[in-house]
Amino acid sequence: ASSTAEATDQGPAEELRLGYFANVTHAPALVGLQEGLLQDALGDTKLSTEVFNAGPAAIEALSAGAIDATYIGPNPSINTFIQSRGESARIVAGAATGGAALVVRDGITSARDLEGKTLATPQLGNTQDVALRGWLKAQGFQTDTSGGGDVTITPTENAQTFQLFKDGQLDGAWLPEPWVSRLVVDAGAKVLVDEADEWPDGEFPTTVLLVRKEFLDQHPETVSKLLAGHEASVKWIADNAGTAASVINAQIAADTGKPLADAVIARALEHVTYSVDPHADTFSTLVENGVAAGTQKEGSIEGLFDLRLLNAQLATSGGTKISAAGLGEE
Amino acid sequence: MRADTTASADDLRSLEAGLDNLQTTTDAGAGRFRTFWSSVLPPVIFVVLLIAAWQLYIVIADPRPDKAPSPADVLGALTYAWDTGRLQEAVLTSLERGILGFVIAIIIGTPIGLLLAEVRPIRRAVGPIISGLQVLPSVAWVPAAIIWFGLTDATAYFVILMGAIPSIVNGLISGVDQVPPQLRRVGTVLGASKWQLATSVILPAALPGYFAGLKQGWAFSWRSLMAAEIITSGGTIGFGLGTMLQQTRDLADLAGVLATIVVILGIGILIELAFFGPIERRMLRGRGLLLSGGTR
Amino acid sequence: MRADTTASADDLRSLEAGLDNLQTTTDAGAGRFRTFWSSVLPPVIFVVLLIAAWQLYIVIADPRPDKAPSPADVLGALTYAWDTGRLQEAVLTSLERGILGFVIAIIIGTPIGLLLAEVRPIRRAVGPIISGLQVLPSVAWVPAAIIWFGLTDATAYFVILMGAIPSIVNGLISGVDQVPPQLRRVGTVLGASKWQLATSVILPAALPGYFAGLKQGWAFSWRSLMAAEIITSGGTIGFGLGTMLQQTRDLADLAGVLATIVVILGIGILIELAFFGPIERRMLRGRGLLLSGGTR
Amino acid sequence: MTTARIDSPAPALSTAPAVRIDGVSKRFGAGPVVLDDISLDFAPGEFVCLLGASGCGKSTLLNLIAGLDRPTAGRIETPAEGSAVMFQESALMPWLSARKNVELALRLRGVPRARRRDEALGLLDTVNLADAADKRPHELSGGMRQRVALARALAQDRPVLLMDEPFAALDAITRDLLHEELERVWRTTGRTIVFVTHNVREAARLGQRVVLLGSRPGRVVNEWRIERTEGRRIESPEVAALSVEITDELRKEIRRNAR
Amino acid sequence: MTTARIDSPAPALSTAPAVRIDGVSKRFGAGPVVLDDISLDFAPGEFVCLLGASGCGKSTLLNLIAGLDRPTAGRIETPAEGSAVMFQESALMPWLSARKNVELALRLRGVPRARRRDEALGLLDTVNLADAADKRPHELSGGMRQRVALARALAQDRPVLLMDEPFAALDAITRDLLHEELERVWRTTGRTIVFVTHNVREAARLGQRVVLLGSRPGRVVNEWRIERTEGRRIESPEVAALSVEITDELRKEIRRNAR
Ligand SMILES: Nc1ncnc2c1ncn2[C@@H]1O[C@H](COP(=O)(O)OP(=O)(O)OP(=O)(O)O)[C@@H](O)[C@H]1O
Ligand SMILES: Nc1ncnc2c1ncn2[C@@H]1O[C@H](COP(=O)(O)OP(=O)(O)OP(=O)(O)O)[C@@H](O)[C@H]1O
Ligand SMILES: [Mg+2]
Ligand SMILES: [Mg+2]
Repeated sequence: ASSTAEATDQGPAEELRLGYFANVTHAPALVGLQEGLLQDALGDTKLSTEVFNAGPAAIEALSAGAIDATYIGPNPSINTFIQSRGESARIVAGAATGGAALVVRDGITSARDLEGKTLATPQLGNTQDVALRGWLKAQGFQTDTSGGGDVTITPTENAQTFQLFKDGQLDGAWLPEPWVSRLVVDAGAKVLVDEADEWPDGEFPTTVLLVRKEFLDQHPETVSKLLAGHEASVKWIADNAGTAASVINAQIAADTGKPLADAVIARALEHVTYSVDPHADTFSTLVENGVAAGTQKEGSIEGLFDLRLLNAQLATSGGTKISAAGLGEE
Repeated sequence: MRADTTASADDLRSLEAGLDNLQTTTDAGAGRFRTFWSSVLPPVIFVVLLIAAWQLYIVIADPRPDKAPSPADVLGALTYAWDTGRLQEAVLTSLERGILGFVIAIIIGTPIGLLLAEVRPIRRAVGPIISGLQVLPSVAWVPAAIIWFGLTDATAYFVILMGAIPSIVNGLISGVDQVPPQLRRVGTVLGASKWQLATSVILPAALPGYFAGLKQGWAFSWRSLMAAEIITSGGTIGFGLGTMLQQTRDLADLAGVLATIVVILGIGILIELAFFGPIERRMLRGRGLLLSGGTR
Repeated sequence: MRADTTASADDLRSLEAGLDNLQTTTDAGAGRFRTFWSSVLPPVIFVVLLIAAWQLYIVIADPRPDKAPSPADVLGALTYAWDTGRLQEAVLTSLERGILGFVIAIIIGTPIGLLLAEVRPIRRAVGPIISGLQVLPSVAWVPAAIIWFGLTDATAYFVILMGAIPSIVNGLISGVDQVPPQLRRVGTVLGASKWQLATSVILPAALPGYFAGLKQGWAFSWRSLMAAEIITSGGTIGFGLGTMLQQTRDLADLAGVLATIVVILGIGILIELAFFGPIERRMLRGRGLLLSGGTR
Repeated sequence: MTTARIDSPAPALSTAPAVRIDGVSKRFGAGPVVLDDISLDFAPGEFVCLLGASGCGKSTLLNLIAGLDRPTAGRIETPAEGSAVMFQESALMPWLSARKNVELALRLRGVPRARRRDEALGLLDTVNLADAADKRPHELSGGMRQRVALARALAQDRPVLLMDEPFAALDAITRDLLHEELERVWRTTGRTIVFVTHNVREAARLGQRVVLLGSRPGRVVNEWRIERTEGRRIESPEVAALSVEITDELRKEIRRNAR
Repeated sequence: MTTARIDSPAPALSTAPAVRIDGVSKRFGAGPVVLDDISLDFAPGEFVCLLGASGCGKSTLLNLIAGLDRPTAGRIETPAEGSAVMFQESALMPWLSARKNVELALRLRGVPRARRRDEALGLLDTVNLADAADKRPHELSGGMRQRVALARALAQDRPVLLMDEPFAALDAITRDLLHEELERVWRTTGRTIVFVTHNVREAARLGQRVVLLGSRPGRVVNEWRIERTEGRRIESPEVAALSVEITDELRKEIRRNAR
């Protein structure tokens, strides 16, 4: 584990390759690109981007060295950190919190009604998948990762889930935005559980900014600039609540060829909060939930966070220092 | 000189017996056990060496475990999957699907093959299409099948059928084609009716080709199934080996991925060795088509 | 009666000439054109009938167009993909990858095959492993390859190589095995050195088997590539036919899916017909291994 | 011996011929004429050898007699029961033992199941193969296989036995033995045998009558009758003398095709 | 004719033998003894036929002489240049034309490229195949293929020619012709020829000397020398007489193996 000796600072990188999803929960990336905030902050470093549909693909790209940083959910971040024994990546900032919910079809009004039903999640072991498994367990249901148990959980790609739900082949799904809103607005689904209700203060991480460890070691200056752009984006969203929806939608349309319906994006934005705080204190719970759900190997996430650059950034801009909750550098 | 010109019947008998003895050598299949060892041992040693080299690399280079897990990690992933029961479930589900799909493919493919082999005009028209379908990767059917059948088992079965049926049909056709015309003529000369000709001569004679087609059909079934399971994970589709592969990938669990690959490979080899191998060897040996010994 | 007992040399010459004439029949390959038509026309008619039946079904049953598009819809999807340039791009990308991967597989597989064919101990140890790898669906490598190489072209190439190399190696081995031992002995008797024996006798004699291996290797390359492209769509991986298939599926565009399947099938048949077919036929005909006529 | 030998040089016209070939011609599709106006009568119990160079149409003529093909012109009359045929390759079913191969012929002839086994063993014994009854064809030598094929042909119990170069693929020692075997069978069963070969000595050794066919098109060129057929061996001087005569004629025919 | 014929019944002991086989035995692995203490001398220019039943070890002995295998015991002396070999199957390279097949032998002998073509055509002409020089093996009849194989063997230009049943797979007419062809070649080139066969008449027709091998184990059983070898044909009475004698001896050998 020590063979990859501490790489030294090599100054600013020529290029930063950034990954993100064309999703409302990744709005800081979308806005940063659409408004040019990220490139402005990076200066001479060229920004190139890559759009992913799911966490694993982004992690694989990061591991293979095809990208340097990516917006991603907390669980895939935990996963790669544990699998690589801390050698793959670091979380350098938070991006979004909230914006996930269990939506179900008409007629299901309580947890009791879920017995024998089939629910979807975006991906085995992703943030929502773990949340659903944890929640079901708390409700006294048995589940397992191979589709057995009292409630069947079937990890299914979001677009497919939408289709299957409309066709009546699924009874519900624990999804991130904007899919919650799409199911609610376009498919008549009802929110049974808002994930925010499951966490103290209603705050839980949905998206974080993850950087390849090697890149972080070699080009801290570039990562710093990226963080500046990221912070600017988050700030921009807070400051432009009126136009944020259309800017986000413009980038989504550019990446996927299809904008979201106005009602969908409006509803989605109501449920997501954007912040640079990764809520490090919740990560131990996330790991416990993952291990309990059987989607996570046991392992230490000590060192997952490297918030030094972010805190330095915040110090200059007058923000409050963010804690790594003992899981890394501050 | 003229004395023994007309060999008496007895004389002829003893001469023929002598010649028969000289011309047939009954080499006993001794050393079967030795052949077994000499054919099984070297690859086993090779695999062990390979694993040792792998372990050595891990110890010396100490690479990131999520990019290059050690043999022990893979074994651990395997036992973990076994302990949680996921492995057993995946193997059973996949085998059940594979075998059921294969059986359906046989039931559908055999009559089609017979029809094509025996009715010229149909064969001319349909034969090239079937051969063409063999060229099409059956994985290409997966997206269409998902649209038609959703993420259900029907998709898996459809893809298996599209993969296996052309092989079985073509195997039967080439089996019938390879029936020596001499045998057909003997059948006719012996006074066989059309039906007797088919059941007593052509079908048994076509068996080796048919069986080769079945074997290939199974390989295609298994391949197609894995592809279908990987691509269609989700929905109401059951949990098979392909799904397991996809899930371990999603968890960035390379040890689990490699463990699953080992299981898929193992099942492939096992079915080949334990099912098709003995049947084929018996059939070929019964017809003298198998050279004794040999490396295969 | 004793007069011509000692046939003069001239006498012998004319006798032999007569016998040679009687025993060699030079049946001209006339009617090639006719064979072409009688082998191409029936399947074409069959396909046309199939399309007509499909269209008729659409007209009569009027099913949901997203579940059963009409032939015209599929044609429309095809021309649309052509007009937007996506079709050309996908075909070119996939073909480039397939061919490049196949060439790399040949370059890697050929020396391995030669080594295994000629060096007994290595063959004993490694041969069964290579055969075993042939049983493993190469699609099973996709998840591992993605973890190693991410969603890049390297993944596609890796999967192609894992699919094609075992076929090529096994083809070469079985080609060398099928070299009649008589030919080797003739080579030795003629005084060939080890090198001359290999280049002048064994390699040319093993060519048909090797070529069959190449053909199968190509089929595996193409299959594996399609599987890899479907599964790994996204990332920096180029836009190939598999990606196109996956994208049309994501758009629930069944007409587009079917159009892409038709293109994949068409390319498979084309390469078989236009590349492997003629080379193989020429090689086999040159060795008298091809029965003139016949349906294949 | 219950033979029905005809020692007179001309066939006894009082009995109807077993096979009558009357002005038979044959061409395949648009190809050249293979057989041209052939007329031959084979008397019951006669042993006829058809001799000719490669491709002269011997097999074609035999197939016509066997009813496996139809002549382009002319008529062929054969016994109603049809004829048994033996080919150059034994054409045994490779998945059946020697006995089962013979039993197949019995079954297709309609012999009831209960009697088949014994009858098959009896027939295999006539060709000295009772010991090898349970062996598969690939476990038998070439000569043994042809003897099984002979037993199978006898199992058909037809008055005419057609043989298309049955011994051509055998080694010389085995062939000589099978000549003696075949002669014995012929004498004990009294079958009409039509035997195709391009071995002049074989024809002179076996036949009561040797018919030489010319090539391109196949026509009857000449015919020889042997009066004393008992006690012949392939080295016998009378066989040698006849061979020289036939060989000369045959070589003339071959030379005709030199250009 | 520049022949080196030896008409005396015993080989001229004044000249050293072309091939000397001295107490040779052979067994394969742990199998039974195939050849048992065989001693034979072949004089230069001699035409020797090795005769024996199937599996008696004829091919094994020939392979030993050719140097393709080594004896278990005993010594074999052959000319330093080695020997040319012809097999039952012509074993022509199927991808090369008749001429190229012969040229391959010339190339491997070291003949410079410029001379190969003419020399190959000349050799093909000796076997009357100049017209078929550009045909591939599969376009040739069996007899033509064996003649190409003969031309190829001659191209090796070795003093000894070993032939393992070269004509066994041919039809009788072709075989008779090739006997005459081979005799002509022998007389014009003066090679030492060792010819393996199980056809008694073939041996009696071709050989100056016929060596009969017994079976299990292979031993020299008897030997015949023919004094007048010119003008023989396979129907000649002297060939027939010798055949009868050899056949009787051979049959005795075979009967010995009846149980
Ligand atoms: N089914 C067929 N279609 C076309 N031509 C044929 C067919 N069968 C035979 N011939 C031709 O008819 C001629 C005679 O063939 P046949 O087999 O009867 O000769 P054969 O005398 O038996 O020769 P061999 O001694 O080589 O067996 C040959 O020129 C052959 O090419
Ligand atoms: N490579 C080998 N390994 C083991 N046994 C062998 C080998 N080659 C030949 N034999 C055995 O040696 C004996 C003699 O074989 P060989 O081929 O020399 O006989 P042959 O006289 O040439 O027979 P044929 O006339 O059938 O060609 C046979 O019993 C055969 O089984
Ligand atoms: Mg014939
Ligand atoms: Mg031999």
